[in-house]
Amino acid sequence: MNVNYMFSLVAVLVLILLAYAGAGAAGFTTFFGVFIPYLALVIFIGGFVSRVMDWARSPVPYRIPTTAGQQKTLPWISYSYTDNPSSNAGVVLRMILEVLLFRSLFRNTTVEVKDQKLIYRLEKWLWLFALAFHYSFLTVVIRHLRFFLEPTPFFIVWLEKLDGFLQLGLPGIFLSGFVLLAATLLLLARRIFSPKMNYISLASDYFPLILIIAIAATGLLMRYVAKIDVTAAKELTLGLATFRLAVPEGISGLFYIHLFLVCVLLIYFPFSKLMHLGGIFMSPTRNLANNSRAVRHVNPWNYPVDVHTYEEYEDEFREKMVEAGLPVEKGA
Amino acid sequence: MPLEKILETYKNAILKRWFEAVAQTYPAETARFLQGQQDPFANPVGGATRTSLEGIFDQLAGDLAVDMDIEAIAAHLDPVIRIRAVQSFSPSAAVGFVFFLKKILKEELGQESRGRSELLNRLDARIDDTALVAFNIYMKCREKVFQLQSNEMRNRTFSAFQRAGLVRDVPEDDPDKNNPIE
Amino acid sequence: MASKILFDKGKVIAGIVIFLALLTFPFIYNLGKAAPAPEPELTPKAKAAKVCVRDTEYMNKEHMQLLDVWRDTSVREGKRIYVSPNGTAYEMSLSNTCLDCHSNKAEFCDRCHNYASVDPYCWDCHIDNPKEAQ
Amino acid sequence: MSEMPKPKEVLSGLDHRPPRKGWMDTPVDIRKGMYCYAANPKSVEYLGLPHAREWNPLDDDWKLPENWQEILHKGFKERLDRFRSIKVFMDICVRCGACADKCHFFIGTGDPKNMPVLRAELLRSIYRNDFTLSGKIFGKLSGSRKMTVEVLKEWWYYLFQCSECRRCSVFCPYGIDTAEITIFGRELLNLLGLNIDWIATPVANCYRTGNHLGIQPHAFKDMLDFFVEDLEEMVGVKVEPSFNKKGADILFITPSGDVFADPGTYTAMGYMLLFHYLKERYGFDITWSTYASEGGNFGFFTSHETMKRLNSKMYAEAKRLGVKWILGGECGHMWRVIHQYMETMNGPTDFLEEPVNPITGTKFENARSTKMVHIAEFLADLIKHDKLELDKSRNDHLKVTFHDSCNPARGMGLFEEPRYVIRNVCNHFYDMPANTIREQTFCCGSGSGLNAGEDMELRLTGALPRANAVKYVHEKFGVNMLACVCAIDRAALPTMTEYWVPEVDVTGLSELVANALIVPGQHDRTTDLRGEDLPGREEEEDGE
Amino acid sequence: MEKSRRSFLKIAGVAALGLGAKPAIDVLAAGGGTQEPEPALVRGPQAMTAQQWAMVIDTRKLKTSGDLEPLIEACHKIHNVPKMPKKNHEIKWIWEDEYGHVFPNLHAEFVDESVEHRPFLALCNHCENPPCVRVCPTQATFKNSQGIVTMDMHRCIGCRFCMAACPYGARSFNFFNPEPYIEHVNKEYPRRMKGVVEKCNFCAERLAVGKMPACVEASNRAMAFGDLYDPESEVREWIRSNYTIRRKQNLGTSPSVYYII
Repeated sequence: MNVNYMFSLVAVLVLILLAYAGAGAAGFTTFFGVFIPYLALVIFIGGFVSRVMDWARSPVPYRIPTTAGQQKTLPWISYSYTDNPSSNAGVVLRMILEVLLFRSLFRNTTVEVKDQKLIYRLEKWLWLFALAFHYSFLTVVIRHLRFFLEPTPFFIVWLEKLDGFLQLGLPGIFLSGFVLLAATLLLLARRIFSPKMNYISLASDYFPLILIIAIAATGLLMRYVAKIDVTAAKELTLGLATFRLAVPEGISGLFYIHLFLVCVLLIYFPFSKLMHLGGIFMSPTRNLANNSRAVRHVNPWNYPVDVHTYEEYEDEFREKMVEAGLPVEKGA
Repeated sequence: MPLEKILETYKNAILKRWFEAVAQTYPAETARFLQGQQDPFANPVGGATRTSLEGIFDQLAGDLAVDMDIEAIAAHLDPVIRIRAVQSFSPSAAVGFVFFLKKILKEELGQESRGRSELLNRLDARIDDTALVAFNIYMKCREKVFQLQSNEMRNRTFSAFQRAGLVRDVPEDDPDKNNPIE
Repeated sequence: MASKILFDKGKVIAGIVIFLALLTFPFIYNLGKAAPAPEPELTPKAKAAKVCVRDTEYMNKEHMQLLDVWRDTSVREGKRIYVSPNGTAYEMSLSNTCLDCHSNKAEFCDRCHNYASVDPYCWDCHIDNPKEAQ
Repeated sequence: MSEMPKPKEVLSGLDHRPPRKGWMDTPVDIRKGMYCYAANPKSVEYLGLPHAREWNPLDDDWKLPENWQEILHKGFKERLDRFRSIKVFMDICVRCGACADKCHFFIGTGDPKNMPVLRAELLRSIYRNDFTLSGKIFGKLSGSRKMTVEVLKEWWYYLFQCSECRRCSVFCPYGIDTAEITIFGRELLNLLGLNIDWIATPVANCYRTGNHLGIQPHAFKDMLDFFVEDLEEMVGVKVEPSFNKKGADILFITPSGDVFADPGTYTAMGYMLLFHYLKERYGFDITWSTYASEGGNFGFFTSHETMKRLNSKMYAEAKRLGVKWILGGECGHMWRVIHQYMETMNGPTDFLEEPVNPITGTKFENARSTKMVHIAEFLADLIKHDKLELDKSRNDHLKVTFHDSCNPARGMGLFEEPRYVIRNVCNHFYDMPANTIREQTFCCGSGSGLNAGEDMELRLTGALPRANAVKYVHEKFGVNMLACVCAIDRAALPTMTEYWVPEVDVTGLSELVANALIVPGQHDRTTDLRGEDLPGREEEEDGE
Repeated sequence: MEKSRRSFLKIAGVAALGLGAKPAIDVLAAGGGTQEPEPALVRGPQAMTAQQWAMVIDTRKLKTSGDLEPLIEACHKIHNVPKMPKKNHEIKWIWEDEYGHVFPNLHAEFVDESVEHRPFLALCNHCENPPCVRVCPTQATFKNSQGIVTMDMHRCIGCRFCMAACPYGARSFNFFNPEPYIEHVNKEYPRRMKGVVEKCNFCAERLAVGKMPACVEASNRAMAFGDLYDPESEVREWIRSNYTIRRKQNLGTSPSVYYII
């Protein structure tokens, strides 16, 4: 039993009960359907922007990229354009690989010695789970735009077609939702059951995971099991996006739980490790070109320091230097 | 069936438990890493320990009628003791893992060991011998560490002093050879 | 030296603008549009029938499930009659039963489907309006 | 180790399992062999750094200044405002665990607090408590804790068990660099006078005399003269190194380790022979400096400010002597400082010329602003243009592998140049397994000022992953020489190999080059620079 | 309000219990009206049933292409089978073929001229042991309880394994959207979409309402249709009193279409 994940689990359950009691039993549907979402959005945007600005208020005094490939030196040595970029274009590519494909996590390799031979294997579980989680989450988020846009734009329709290509079940299964749930569950299991991960994990690692699991689970329930009135739900959400507020009757309580948890996630976001979404773009070991010797990097707070000058040095050792035949500035 | 044959059949199970027990002498997080990571370059401690234990076991479980090959045992013990000698183990913990084997053997062999007490005793004695050899190696490694320390100290300062002309060559017949620094 | 200035201002501001643009996209996209929830329109025939094969609340949420059951049982089990809980029997046929009453696909089906961005392929094979030519 | 273990703990290892506790609840246990001695107060004082005093890490009382918590908090805040890296790295770690098993100290010691993520969490826990809202509201649940003497001791113990090698940073999806965190943490510790002596004293020496050992100018010259004699005996030519020479073409700076400690001395002799060759053949004039006689910069392991103070000598001396550009010898963190910090700190460098190799005409484009070229780049250029006469067979008795030193690897990207040089001066070259070289190279275990005698166990366990890979190529290909381009490697790896793979020796790149170099006027060389007979060439000499 | 409150409680209960709560979900899945009786799914009153529907074609009564034409037309018209302009895109449920193709293993160099030049009707044989069913990965092709090998178009993924498996070439693939090629759409029967396989279904939709298959009805008693396992049925009667053959009988698929030569 670990207090960190028990706490997170209980916290999420309390949030669920809160939404259930508030929007369902007490009937504060406007509060949970309108006020909280706007509040969450404002906090999310405000918090996110202010966090990024806060980071930006600290300068990057030194150019310290982690170089993970051959540097650009002599023209006949081929260099690693993305792993050790020497230009901004290379940096952009490196960041794209990092942000879209999780390049660094993809470096995990493992070796086995078999019959005196080295066999390299990719050790990619973390990479795979992480990629599956992020991409399915992104797909789910973009798909949800259909609730906020009228008419639904073509790219969402395309994405839905792609996501539902299996044409299984009814309503047609969107893979992303299930992948999201599976990936988060696996990431959670990894934290709980791997002693190494368990040791380094904090409540603030479990909470967002469990929250996202709850969001995915309520979403799946609404779509496949305890169906809600989608038209009414869209009326509410589209109302939020057009500022024509409407809280239609008869939207299931499950919807309010789902919406509330999403709002909690948005509110929690700027104050947590989830800010890695913004932070990855600000990481000086990744977003700088390795051209420190070719282009001078300026440190805005570079202040003068005490140095031991040559004059002081010569003054101390002049006699010995002259004796040893070393040239000196001032005649001894 | 001769005991050696029985040991052969139980070898994998015994080795697995033995390795687990040795891994458990590390913190839990590390133990899982040592057991899980198969890459010998990413996990040299686990890799060397695994290989060593198997080598030791093969020697221990060899022909019980003849004397055990101490040289071979020492060769197999060396890599694992060499590692444990510089990790934060007490001397007893560094070599004590050899004795884990006694308990594991008893539990794993169970029924099979009935009526073979003589041979089992001999096996026990071999384990005791192995532990003693392990202790020797441990001490050798510790001595090596101290020797490396003093060597480094000497290399760093002595050559510098020597080249700076601060060292006077010691005459061949000078009895005080150990103190070359003025 | 808690600074008030932003370093790498251009890049940071550009990044924030992109972030805000993405987030506020729904607000901008819908700007000035009133998009009330659609009301499916009933044909005179449907109005006259008063009830569908099940009650409206059920049909609203579960019509796709019902159709799924219909197509499965009629195609695979050969059972083609649906006796609704109130005792009325219907032929389990999208073309001949559902679309007979709801012959106004654009006003009845499409409105909600478009609104909820659902694009079922029923009409690829099942005729839009069986009676329209007659 | 000093405590007597209870019998139960010794033999019943099968049942015994320490109770599971969170890392915050496990107090630090400062173990012999794993830490370095406290800084000598005289050294701290000489540099004008605060709170110089006698203290002992094993004592309960570290004689901290009364307001030490305030000092730390203020120092922390100041640095958050100065370094975006620290701020971002404090905030965005998701504890994914990718770095956990990448650290050579974790792999070797098995101490879970050596997982890079936890090393950083030691600082993050305080950051959350002092600077974040969630830390203040949720306390321990958010992973925050109050600064106490216990925490401080933990910081000190583990921040001096990190060699700033950046291996973990390569695998981190956000590029969180533990080296950066260690540098920052050590800077904070230095505000309280909590340095180790193996860093503080070399820094003081370097500040005063120009090099770590405190070798005075005349002694420095004496030592190189000593090499001149050796070279004359072994090669048959008299090299004439120049010192502090105004108007020389270029200034050469290398770590002083090459001048005073084996096997670095052979690398130094290699440089001297090479410079002699260039002078004889091409009239290329290279000078040494006694003032800037240290390439290495232990200030880097103390604080950014101290690093800058020591580093300033390089440009000051280049300016004073009026050279065209600077050539840098083989050193690890020296190159991290030169490559990523020097010109930012002590530039701009308008008094030097954009470096051009006058012999080949090659412009070193990548060094056009900092104006300092790595000797491996320089050598590779010379060899590529066929400007060195080489007899590879003189290195035939060696089977060489190459250890990528951490800083040139992950702070610069110097991989191909040294390999190109080795392949051109040796006939037998074998790389170690791919996940132990290049950007994934394992540290020697003694970097960032940890190369002391008293922490021998730490260094040996930290070197185990590297040694293990060396052992593999030794057993598979018969490798007997480990080449490297770092003075700390040359100081630390021989000890490491002696313990783990005694059959393998350590060399610098330039030593291999000098062994193969055909110097005008040389006699038949029967020995290498170490004075050891070259197999197959000694017979003729035997007659004498 | 009362009702929605109740359903709300249930839904919240499910949410709290998580996905494992199968019984609770089942209750919910039944929708709002748990008091209502369950709907019944039944066969129609006129539906005809059989253990194995079978067909006998009296080829003696169908001598010319002109005799076959109306039968084929009747089938293709009610089933919205398109007329594709290119031969290799052809869609066919029932078609005319020559003796040598229909009965390749009975073919000899010299045979009865009347047989050799007679056109034969070919269609799906609704085998008792159908290879096409075995290979279908989605069970889109299946054998129903009446012995008809039929297709669930909703499930067909267009893999065409069934076409490879059928020894009689009874299946066609829609390379294009067939809609433009259907002359008169029968709105009571669905069309197909691009990318699915189709074939004769023994007019299962007609049997369900007590009608004989379209071709049989149009054949003017040149074809008989009935339950193969009912000794009193017309097909058995015809088989008893005539010499009949089946197509490629040696393959062991056991066709349900018999030919009187």
